[in-house]
Amino acid sequence: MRKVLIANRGEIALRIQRSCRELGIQTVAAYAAVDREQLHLKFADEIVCISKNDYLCSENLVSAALTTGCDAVHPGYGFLSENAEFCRLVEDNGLTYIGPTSEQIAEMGNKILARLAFSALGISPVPGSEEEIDNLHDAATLVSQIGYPVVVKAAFGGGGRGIRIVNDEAKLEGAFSAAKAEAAAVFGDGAVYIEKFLDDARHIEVQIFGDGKGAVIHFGTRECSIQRRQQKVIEEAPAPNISQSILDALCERAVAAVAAIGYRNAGTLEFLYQDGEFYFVEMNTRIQVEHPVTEAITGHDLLRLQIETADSNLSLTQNDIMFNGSAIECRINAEDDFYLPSPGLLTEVIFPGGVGVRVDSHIYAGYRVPHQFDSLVAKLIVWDRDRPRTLLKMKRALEEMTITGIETNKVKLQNILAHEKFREGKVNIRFLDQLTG
Amino acid sequence: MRKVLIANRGEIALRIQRSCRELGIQTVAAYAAVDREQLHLKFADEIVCISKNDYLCSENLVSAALTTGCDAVHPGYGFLSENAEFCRLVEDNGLTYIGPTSEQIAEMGNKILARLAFSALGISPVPGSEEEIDNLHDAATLVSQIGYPVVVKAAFGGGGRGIRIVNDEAKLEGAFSAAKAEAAAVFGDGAVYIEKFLDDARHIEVQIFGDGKGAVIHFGTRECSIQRRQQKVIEEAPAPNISQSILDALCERAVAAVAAIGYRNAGTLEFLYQDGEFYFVEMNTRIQVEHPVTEAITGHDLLRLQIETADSNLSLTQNDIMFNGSAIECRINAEDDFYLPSPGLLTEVIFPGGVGVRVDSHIYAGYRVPHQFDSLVAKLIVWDRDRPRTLLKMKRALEEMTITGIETNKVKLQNILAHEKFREGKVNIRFLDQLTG
Amino acid sequence: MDIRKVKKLIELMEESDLSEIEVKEGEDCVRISRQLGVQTPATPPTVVLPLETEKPAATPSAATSSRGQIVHAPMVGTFYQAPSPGSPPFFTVGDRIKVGDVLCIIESMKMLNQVKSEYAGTLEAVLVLNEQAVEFDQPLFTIV
Amino acid sequence: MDIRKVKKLIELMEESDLSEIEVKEGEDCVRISRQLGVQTPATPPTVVLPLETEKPAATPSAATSSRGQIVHAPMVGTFYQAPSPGSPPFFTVGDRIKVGDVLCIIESMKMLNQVKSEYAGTLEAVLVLNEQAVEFDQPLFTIV
Repeated sequence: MRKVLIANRGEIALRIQRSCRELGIQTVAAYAAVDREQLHLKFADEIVCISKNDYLCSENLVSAALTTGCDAVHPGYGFLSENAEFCRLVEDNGLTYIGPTSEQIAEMGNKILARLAFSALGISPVPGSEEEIDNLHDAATLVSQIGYPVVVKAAFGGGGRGIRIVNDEAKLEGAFSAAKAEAAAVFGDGAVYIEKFLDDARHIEVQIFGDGKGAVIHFGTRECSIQRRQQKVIEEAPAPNISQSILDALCERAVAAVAAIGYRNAGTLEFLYQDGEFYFVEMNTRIQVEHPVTEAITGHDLLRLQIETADSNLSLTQNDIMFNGSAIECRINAEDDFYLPSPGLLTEVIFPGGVGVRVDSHIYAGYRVPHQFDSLVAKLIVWDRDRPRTLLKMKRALEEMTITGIETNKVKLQNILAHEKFREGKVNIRFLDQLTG
Repeated sequence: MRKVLIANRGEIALRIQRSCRELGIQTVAAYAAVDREQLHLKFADEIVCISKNDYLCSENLVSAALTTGCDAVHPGYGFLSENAEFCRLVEDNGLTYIGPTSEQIAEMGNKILARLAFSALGISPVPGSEEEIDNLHDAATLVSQIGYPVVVKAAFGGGGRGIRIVNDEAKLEGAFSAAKAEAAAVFGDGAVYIEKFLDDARHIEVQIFGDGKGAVIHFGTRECSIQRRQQKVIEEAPAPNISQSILDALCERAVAAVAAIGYRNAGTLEFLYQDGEFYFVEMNTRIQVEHPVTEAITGHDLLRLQIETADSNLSLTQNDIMFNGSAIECRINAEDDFYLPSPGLLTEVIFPGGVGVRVDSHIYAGYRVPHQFDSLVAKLIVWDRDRPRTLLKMKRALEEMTITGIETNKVKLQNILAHEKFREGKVNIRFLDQLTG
Repeated sequence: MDIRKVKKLIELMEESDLSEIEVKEGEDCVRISRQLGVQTPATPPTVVLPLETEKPAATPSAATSSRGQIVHAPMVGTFYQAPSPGSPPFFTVGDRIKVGDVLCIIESMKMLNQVKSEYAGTLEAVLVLNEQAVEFDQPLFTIV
Repeated sequence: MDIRKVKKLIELMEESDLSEIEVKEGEDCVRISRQLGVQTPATPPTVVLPLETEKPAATPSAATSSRGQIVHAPMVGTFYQAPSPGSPPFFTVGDRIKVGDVLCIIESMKMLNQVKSEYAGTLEAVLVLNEQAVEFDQPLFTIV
């Protein structure tokens, strides 16, 4: 690989830029016109404007890769990163897609198929329907088997959209129609399925890596239960308060299943964990926002590995992956006290530093946070030898985090970190929504 | 320990502040009036002005600790950190000195005594005099035994002052008088001694830690051969191109010797390495600028350990110290192309980030670098799994390092990193002076 | 005027709190200004006055925008001024343009996309070179 | 035109309160201007003396400095207004002060250090409380 098109923006674009540079690979930064002041554009070898204010223009992205002589495309996360058509367009134009194959993206993008596939491989999904539920009668029949509460989900969903929780029969019809309508509107396909709603579950995920030829390794677990409306806010590795042997067994099952489908590149299996059982939810076929906590406890650069694995075999075996200490990531968002976006000009930006502290961010004093995109402005990742020390370090680092000119969720993060339940590692995915109402 | 006075400035003051905060210890930042805008003052619990523009006023520092109710003092490095009288003043006022005892500082501060002490413990010093050389006749006699070139050094010296290299007999008299005069002027004591000058030596040092009761562990080696006029510029851990068994043996000998003197807290044994032999030079009785490279390869916070060890036993044994990967530190100095200081207002400060990158710095956009102090404005430390990867990462990180408003040594650092000899780890302590003339 | 000198001047300006720099060297003149209070030091200053910049063709567009119409690239790709290799260009400077005339072709992933004029007038300038890669919204032609 | 000359001019300007500099050398000309009063985000606030910002007690000193003399703490320690506990203070507001009079004691590491007046006049204000910790150069008294 010689030259990579970065088909994303913000911190992940800078992240990709950095790993390419360290590998001696040239970069072409694709950018929307409103994003001209992004930090990674200063370090890229070439830059190409591909739109006014979005990163969804597949043709312009691929064309930019071709006209600048790139041989590969990195999609980052979000935007087109789980879009099988974009991946196929990249493949069809003779470029290397840094990620799985378009078939793998398509299969895992259909949550119903993904549930079936993993179920067949011995990974139990959350109890629920085995196929699309396309009428209220079938919905009622299924619910009579699994019992309330249930959740109606879009088959092609993501990002917390097209989801309805139903607590009793009176609400089923309305929720079913609403979920179908939202699925059709947002994802272009009204297919939905129904799962048991686990009301005291933790979100635990397994980071895996495959070479597309059956070799698969894992990088351990992450806990991402601190979510607001299905959006992760704080993540950590490894998942606390679960015995190592149970986590090891989970990772081994995940590796076996992913090996069976010949998966290529980075992927994440998301599980709900309740009453001692893990239930498969979905597989993300891309690098994730929270990957740095895994890097912190393993010492491996997952972006680098994505690039290396895109056009050659895995250079690592499971024995090369050692786990050490505890890491936490806080997502610093440009938002006000009411979770509304807070774009604007940054007048002061001073990041925390010191041993075990990492900040991944594209912002700097004088940068204007645009209103068109996601509110993530920085990821603060800290590592220490054990979880109590890591919590203290995160507290210290958050105090130092200075961003003025916009509002951020810093105080909200501090409140979560100070919460007894969080400190004890005894939270579930409803913790934050219950805390904030 | 409840409250610590930080008797220093700049990045190390911030470093101390951070470790105290993570341990739940309050801090009092002592500052000179010209230093009011330093970053760590924003995070300290209390701040006390102790002088107009220096950090050498022992009485004001101790008095500040007493009036604010501190129970300990951290001296940092430089300034009073190796001043036995300051340490004694701290002790006499019932405060904990975070470092060795005043007797240990005094003994190691006299380089002639230190050479004798370690020689008696089986650590051979650089060949040379066993006592002060106070007349030219004795100097000539000694040199006739060890042969030219030799180096005349101040017994109480440090920081590269009071040192004269002599290549032949004709220069001995002049160099001897000049070194004595400089020693008397700079260190208040004209005592000098003479060592063989090793002309192809590398600077290798061993980080040790003792509890004052005979328990001592080491944290491996560092290579600091990249020096300009005895000032370190780039440091790394571990020392490259020396077999692990040789380095292990060195560390074990260092531990045994330091244990024999009952040394307390952090210390560094500096060696010259030439023709397969290590020669003891001196022991530094404080934390060093380059300690982060050791933190990077061991995962231990040495400042935290300094604080923890100051009033209790070592909580670690040698088996707790694991070594992993390779780390390099670049000192970013405010200086122009001719090594002249470049103080001034910082208009833009953007630090590199990402996996394995650490920046320890007290500067930020809008900060004015004062002209009164050392030119160090930031330490850039990178870690990766092996030295070649670490070199590539440092190259990437240096490219990203953006400091405008003053001049820095960034380009000079880049040139060193690009030099074949440095990349191969084949440098000696004369490398940089020979490169730059 | 060396473009590097202009670049250096812009850097100097960005590092300072200046609102304007003007440099005359004999016939040559550069004036660089920015609105403080609106823009910030980190944002690059506006460069006014026609001078030779790195993308020689792109800058005149700014100068002529007040009196002409600019045709921008609607997509990313390779710019072709003629319907096929060896053919004469669709239009050359001075030609009359009607609304709907094909001005050029942009090749994007083997697809040849015609770019048609939304304006009528005279082709005043072609701002990119034949077979040059163009980015989204890059000025291609001015029509007056 | 040497770019270093422009840089030097900018530096000169930044050190001054000028809004415009214009230099002509034969054919060559440089003009540099800035909008004063517009504060740029990256520029720090004007440098204020630390003691005047943080310590409420110190603020009066600034106000009175134009018409009186300020006695500053020569060391860090604990301020005592009287020679011993229970004794009356050395001086109270309104008293006449001669050069060399002991104004207060600062205790530093069990040592009692007398602070003597370098000024003659009337004690206008005592700026710190008895037994308060004082830092280096902290204003203690004003004498008019």
